[in-house]
Amino acid sequence: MRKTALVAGAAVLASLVALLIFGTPSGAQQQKSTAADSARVYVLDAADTASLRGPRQPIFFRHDLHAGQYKMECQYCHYSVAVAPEPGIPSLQTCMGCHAVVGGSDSTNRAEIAKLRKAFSENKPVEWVRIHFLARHVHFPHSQHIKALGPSACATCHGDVTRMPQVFQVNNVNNMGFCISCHIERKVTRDCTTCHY
Amino acid sequence: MAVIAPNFTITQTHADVTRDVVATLERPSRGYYLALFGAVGLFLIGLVTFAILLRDGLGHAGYTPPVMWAVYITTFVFWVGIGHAGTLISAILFLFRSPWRTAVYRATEAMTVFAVMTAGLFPIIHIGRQWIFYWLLPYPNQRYLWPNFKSPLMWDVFAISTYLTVSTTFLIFGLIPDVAAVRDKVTGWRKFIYSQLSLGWQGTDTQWRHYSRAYLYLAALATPLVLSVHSVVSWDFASGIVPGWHGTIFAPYFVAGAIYSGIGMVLTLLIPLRKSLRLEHMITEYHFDNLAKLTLLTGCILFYSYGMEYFVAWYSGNTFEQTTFFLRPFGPDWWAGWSMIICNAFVSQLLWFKKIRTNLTALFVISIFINIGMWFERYVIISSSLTNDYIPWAWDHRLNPTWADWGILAGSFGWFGMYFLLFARNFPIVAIQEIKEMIPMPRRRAPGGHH
Amino acid sequence: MKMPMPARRVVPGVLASFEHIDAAIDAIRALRAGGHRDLTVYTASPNHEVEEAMGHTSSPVRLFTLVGGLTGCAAGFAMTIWMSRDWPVLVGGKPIVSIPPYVVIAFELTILVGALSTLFGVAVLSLLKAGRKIAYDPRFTDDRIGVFVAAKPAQAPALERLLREAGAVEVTHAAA
Amino acid sequence: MPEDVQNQGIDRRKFLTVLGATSGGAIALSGCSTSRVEKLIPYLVQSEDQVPGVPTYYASTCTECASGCGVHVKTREGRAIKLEGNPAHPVNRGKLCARGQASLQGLYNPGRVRGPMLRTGGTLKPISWDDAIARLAAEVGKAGGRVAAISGAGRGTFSDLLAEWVGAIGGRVTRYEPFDHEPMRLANRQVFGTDELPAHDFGKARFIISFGADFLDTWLSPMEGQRGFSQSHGFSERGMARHVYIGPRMSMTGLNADEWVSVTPGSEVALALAMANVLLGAGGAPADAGGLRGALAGYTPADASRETGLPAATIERLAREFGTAGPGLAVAGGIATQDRHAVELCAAVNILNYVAGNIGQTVRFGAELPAADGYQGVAGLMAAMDAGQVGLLLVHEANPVYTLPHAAGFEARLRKVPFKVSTSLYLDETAALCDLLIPNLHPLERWDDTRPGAGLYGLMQPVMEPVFPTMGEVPSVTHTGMPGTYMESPAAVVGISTGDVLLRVAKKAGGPLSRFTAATFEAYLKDAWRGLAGEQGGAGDFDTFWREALARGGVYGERPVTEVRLASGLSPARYARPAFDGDGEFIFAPFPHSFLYDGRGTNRPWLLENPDPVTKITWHSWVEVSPATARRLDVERGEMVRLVSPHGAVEAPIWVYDGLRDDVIAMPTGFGHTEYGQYAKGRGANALDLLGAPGDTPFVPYLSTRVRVEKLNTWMAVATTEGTPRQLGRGIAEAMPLAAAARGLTVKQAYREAAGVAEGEEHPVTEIAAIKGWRAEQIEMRKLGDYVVAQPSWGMSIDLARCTGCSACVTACYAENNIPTVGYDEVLRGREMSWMRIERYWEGGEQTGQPLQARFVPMLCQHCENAPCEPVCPVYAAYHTADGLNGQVYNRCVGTRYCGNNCPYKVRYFNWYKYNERAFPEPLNLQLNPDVTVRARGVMEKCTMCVQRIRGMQHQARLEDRAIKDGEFMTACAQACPSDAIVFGDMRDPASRVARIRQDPRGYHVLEDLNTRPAITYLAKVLHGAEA
Repeated sequence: MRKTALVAGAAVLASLVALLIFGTPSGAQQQKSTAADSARVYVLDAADTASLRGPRQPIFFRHDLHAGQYKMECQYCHYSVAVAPEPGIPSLQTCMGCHAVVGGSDSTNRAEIAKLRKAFSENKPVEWVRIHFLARHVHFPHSQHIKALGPSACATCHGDVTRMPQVFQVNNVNNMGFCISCHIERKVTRDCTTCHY
Repeated sequence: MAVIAPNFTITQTHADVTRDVVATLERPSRGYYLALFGAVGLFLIGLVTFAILLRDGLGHAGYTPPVMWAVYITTFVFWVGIGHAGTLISAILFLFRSPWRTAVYRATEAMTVFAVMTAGLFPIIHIGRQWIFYWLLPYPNQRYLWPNFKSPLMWDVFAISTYLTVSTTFLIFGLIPDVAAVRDKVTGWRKFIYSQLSLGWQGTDTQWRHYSRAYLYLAALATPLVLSVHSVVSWDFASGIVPGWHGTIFAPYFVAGAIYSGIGMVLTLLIPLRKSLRLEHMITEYHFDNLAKLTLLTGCILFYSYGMEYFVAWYSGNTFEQTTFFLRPFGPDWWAGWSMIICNAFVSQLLWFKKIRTNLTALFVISIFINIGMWFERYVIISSSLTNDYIPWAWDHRLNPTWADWGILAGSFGWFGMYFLLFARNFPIVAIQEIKEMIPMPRRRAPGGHH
Repeated sequence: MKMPMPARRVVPGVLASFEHIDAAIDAIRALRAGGHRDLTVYTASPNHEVEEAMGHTSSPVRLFTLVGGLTGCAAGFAMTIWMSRDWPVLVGGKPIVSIPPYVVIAFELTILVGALSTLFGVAVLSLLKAGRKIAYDPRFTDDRIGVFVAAKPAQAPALERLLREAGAVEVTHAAA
Repeated sequence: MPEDVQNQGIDRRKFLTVLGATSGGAIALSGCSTSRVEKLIPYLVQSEDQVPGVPTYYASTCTECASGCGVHVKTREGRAIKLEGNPAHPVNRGKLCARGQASLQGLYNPGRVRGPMLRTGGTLKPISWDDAIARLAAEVGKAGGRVAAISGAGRGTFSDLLAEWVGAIGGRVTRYEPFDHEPMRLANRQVFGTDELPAHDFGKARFIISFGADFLDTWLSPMEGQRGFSQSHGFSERGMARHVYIGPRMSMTGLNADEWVSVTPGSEVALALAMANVLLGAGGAPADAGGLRGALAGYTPADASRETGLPAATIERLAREFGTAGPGLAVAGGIATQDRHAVELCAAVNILNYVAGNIGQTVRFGAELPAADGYQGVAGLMAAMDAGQVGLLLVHEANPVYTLPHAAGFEARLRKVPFKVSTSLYLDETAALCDLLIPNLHPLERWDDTRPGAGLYGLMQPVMEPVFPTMGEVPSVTHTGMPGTYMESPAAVVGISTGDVLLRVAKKAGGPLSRFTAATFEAYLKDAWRGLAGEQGGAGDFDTFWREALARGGVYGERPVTEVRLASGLSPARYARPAFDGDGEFIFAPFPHSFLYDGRGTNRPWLLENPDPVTKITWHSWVEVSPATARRLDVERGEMVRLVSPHGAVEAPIWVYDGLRDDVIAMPTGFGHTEYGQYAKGRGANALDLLGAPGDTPFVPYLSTRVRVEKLNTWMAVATTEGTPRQLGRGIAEAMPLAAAARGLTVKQAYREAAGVAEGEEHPVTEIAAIKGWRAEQIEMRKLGDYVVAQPSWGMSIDLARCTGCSACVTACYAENNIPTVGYDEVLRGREMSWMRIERYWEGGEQTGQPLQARFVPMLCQHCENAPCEPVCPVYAAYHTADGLNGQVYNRCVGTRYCGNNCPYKVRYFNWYKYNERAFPEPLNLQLNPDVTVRARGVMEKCTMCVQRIRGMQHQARLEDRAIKDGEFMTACAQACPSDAIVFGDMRDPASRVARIRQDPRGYHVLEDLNTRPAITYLAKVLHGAEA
């Protein structure tokens, strides 16, 4: 209990300092994607893929190619993001829509696309490693945010994937401050039951 | 030979005082070790119980909704209450310059600190998700969230932590000169330890000058604090709408009760302590007589409060209040209701007789009754009020405590006893410098003579 | 409050220890009359005659208490009010900012900060002279009364005589 | 958890594990750990009706009882998560009872048989589907013609197939249903020359008299009963129908009656006939009823009074009221009155209805409600078994070993049958004795249909893949989902239903069976429906017909009404007192448990924890005795007793009940399973063990034994949720006389009038003004942040004049909000989590000498404007939303529980243990609603007014740039309520239904004087005046 008392004292003073000096409390810093990631050339060889940030996916799918170079709409694959709480992960059928024909430009691409075709023919789903995993007591309706911020708002939370050969977490979406700061900025509701129920 | 009060004189010299008190720090008896091990054992029981609660949830305890608070909060209030006597004696009586406090105040103040340390654990033990208790503190966090200062429980957080901090510093502050005195008597590694703890005290005129001032102000600050703390605790209940809680007299009623229970505990601790530490000539009948009188006074206030509660319930014409207060003595938990009334209101009335006030055995027995009675007071206030409130359909789920409740209760006594025993053996349990202050310094010629 | 103090300067002077308070007082008076201002008196418990003889005024520590208390009170209100406005949450149909409950917080902080700053005050004030090492005798915390007068070795014999006359039972010389 | 959507449709194991994490809300709550690696598994082929995070609804039909309600199955990411009523369905009109909703726990029941099993060396061992089918074919061959089948009352294409199939190989199917309406059919044949079951229009009746028929909870078609009853008996400007209940025990239906008339058990016949007689005398009876005069002459009220122990005056009064109140309706045949003369009783009631001219009015023949063969069928089957004519018995949707009285000796005979096959989904008592288990699919997993009545054809479609991958595979097919668009099946894999099994066996066995050529049962079903399409004129384009049928959940035509006349020369048999077995001093009245019914519900925690509407007992069986009896026997609540009849003995704890005759002892059915899964096995005692074998009667006479009571001097804690069942004048469930309500008085005014107190202001004007000013000021000071803009204010009204206490809302709440069931021990400590509870307060009764009456009041979070629970929370976990909800933020809650103490309504529930882990053993966790956080231990929870539905609707509206329409969505409880007592909406919108209802003078708030200003308004119950 002595501990509590000390913590209490400290916290009180800390918050006082916080409010007297800054006016708003600190916290909720978000890591920004580094310049290194953003400036990447589209041609990669196996060597430098190892150095990329983010988890390695079963198939080396490159957002920077699809969304960046070929300028494909996010919603082409994440089909339900504008109409449903969930963005939707493209079915392999969607991939095959192109890759039944498109076989890949260089050897690395061809290898990856081969994996895809194999999975499809064998009815084996691809187990993508999840990057953004929102805690289960938070409800984040994607459709509402797309509606409010426009179809290209994805980057607000997910970072600029058009420059990511391999997707990584730019913002800690489980950091409540990350959501709140935005809600404060845009003067939208901060009611708890907007997200928690 | 100093006459402090008509029936109290001190025969020792300064040197005797130092000697006797330092003597209490010498190699302890077997009884002491038994007591200490007992305390540690109880504490371990509590620890294990808590571990189980952490693993499975609070379900093991005897909560029977709608009784959402039970033995843990009862014990919390009990220990907070205990604390109050200490501060009363050390601070309030200091301001009143009451001569008899000096011999006992160190012990009671130590009791205060450890009682509050114990009490402070309970809010944490009793909440559903103990590991995030710190969410009750207003610290800047990434969620941008602040606690709700309108909640009585937040007042509690502040009251209890303030009380703990202030009474702790008050105790340590008072100890400094005595630790120095001990330092100058002992040798070897103990000398080293004590000289570290004495913070370089030498008793120079400058030190005394600031020290005695500061002590006065600390006492002056502690006085309103002690009154406020239990008022705040009482508002934990009084600001709820539960019939039996929602009373305006709660604050004074609780403060009186707190001091009452505190003195009870002081008696329970001092009577054996004085014997085992051979301090009979320092803590005398005179002191116990005064303590007993204080008990009697607060006991009478309690008596009045009890009566008032029932009267108001009847007079209000409020059916909810009336039901609750009818069921206290005549409901299914009548035994708790009566043990509260008898132990507190009636037993204390025995202290009208000087024979009993000065008979230590009697006092000791009475003090035990007081402890039990005051625990039950909180038990009754909490459980009986919650068992039968507004919606009859939710009634008849009576609180029936389980091993988990008793385990934690025992643990709290162990935790408290452990600290108190350790303190009693390693620090002057009687305030050396204040006793000396009462004994006039030796003079060459009769006082007043000048040349 | 214990501060590490490297290289404390030993103050040269004479240390006398008394068994009787009036003797000590006489000595103090005599010394002060003799123009010796740099005295240190050791007693086991606070003593008014000594204070008086030394001509002490009441300690400035109370200022710390006052300022601390006021700060605490202000902080209490500032914190509660600002925090409830920072993220307004409606509970029980009460006003978002409702002062009465906040009084409790403010009060507790008044006491807390007041008490802590008092201690701080004592620490600061009693450290003013901590830079110097003055001769000391363990018995001073028991029953002896000590009077130390800072003086050059040359004056020592005269002072010793003076002190013994006043009734010192023991006189030692402290050299730098 | 919605993140797991993509797990659908492919990797079943993954599916289970990840969804298993659903109930791991614990992890989620105790901190947002993102450390664990989550996999995203996409659909291989995207099915267009599955939008992740958006529910898809499929129409289907409920098969929990024979009345065949239409349901909408709410599916998310391809798994059913809730059953709701189908508004288009004429039987239930969008409502659904507790039992129907709990069908979901039948689907996800841990006790399900996960694949075919064969008895080898005494124990059942799993085998492959092919082996199972091969074995069955072989056995069919071996048995030659000596094949028989026993099935439930369900009537549809499958039962036709089964009948044909068994018939083809020379056997016959016995359709047996416990608590069947055999006496009614026999009586109808006797009186009207038809043995069908008519439909009853309770909505039209102005005077309902029920001879032990529990039409609100278990009898015939409860949902129709509920709806009709609330129409006629719910208070409206048309006044209020009267309801008289006659029977030895006040069931839930009885508690909703205005008057309980208890007559000597078995003498109801005399009463009915005497009433008919009086009516005849009064005239106005149909002409051809005259023939009855002679027959009825012997039944004067005086005679009847002798038999029934009722004053003759009462009998005449009842008769007169029944005749004059407008269209009346008399019903009979609940099992509590099913004595050896049940047929005579039903006949007498038929006559009564006929004489009163109700036939064709409130009693409509031609509806052809489904009925089974009655006990004769079983008797025949058992005879065949004895004669060794049964070499192979196929048991389908029947559990005769449990549901027949033991004395009937079915079990012994079954053991003698060489080869026994069960298609039961669960290992019930009968299945446990079978040699081969070929579990059927759950109705939500399979193709099927049902014919709940003339003109009604309900369809069932696989709304999801089989819960257990072991359920085999047949080629996927196309069908339509609720939105009405043509699309891929949500079930990429459809399991093997019993229909498929029969067809496959037919192929293997050949011979007479070779005529069944359909490849799958779905094909067979479609063929059958082609025929129907022809009748319905949809033959032209069958696909469209089929698609629409699937979208609507079936084809619902008008119910035909056929004219019936009295059978010529009808003369009711001479009334004689029915005989009772044994010489015990009490008549034993078993009654069907409102939720467990004949015991088929006992493996579903929702139904076990939903308190019985009358006694509020959960999780175990009990024995009801009247207070007088209790005194005489010197027994008390919870004391264990043994009931002994000539045929057996059972032990159960005592429950003292005012609504029971002194000479009767009652006990619920449905307990005492010896198999049937972890929840049912060994729970309580089976009341049917006390019954004898039906000898002379063609039906099971449930009220036919006398019992003796033996004290055991042991006690058992009774897990009832009832605290103190009296209101102590606290005005929680208010009521007012019909007269006062009709004059539009408020509850207070009605009280004052009754007490003769003059109308007067309770507070001085100045005070009121002061309070008003102060309040306005307070409200001003609230306007900060989110609270500046005016928003809707969600509210609810509950009409106690309509609420029957059926507890459908409770189960709906459990289903919608992932409420854990806590079990017997925790209920004992008052820790049940039901966010919504039905409090049942007694008025009058034994103690007071007044007739016993019940007041049901659904108690849930009142969402107070001045909520006492909110300010005491130190962390704002309980707070008030800008749209008037009392929000509870689980993940912010630290569990100080002060809110629970400070809630005057006691509607906050705390997670004392990790209920979220205990309550949903796999695969029950698949039923969890992904839109609602699963609460971890240590947090407080309570009714949120289905905030997830509110937010969902708001999102939808925002996407479509429109405002929310009133009634467009509602809370789960309001949606389920069969009597439409609960109305939800925006109080701030003056046009909304709830806003209007809140203006009703009958409206009041519970504990109004606390000034909590609840968002829930109750409308006082309305009582028939002194004439009752």
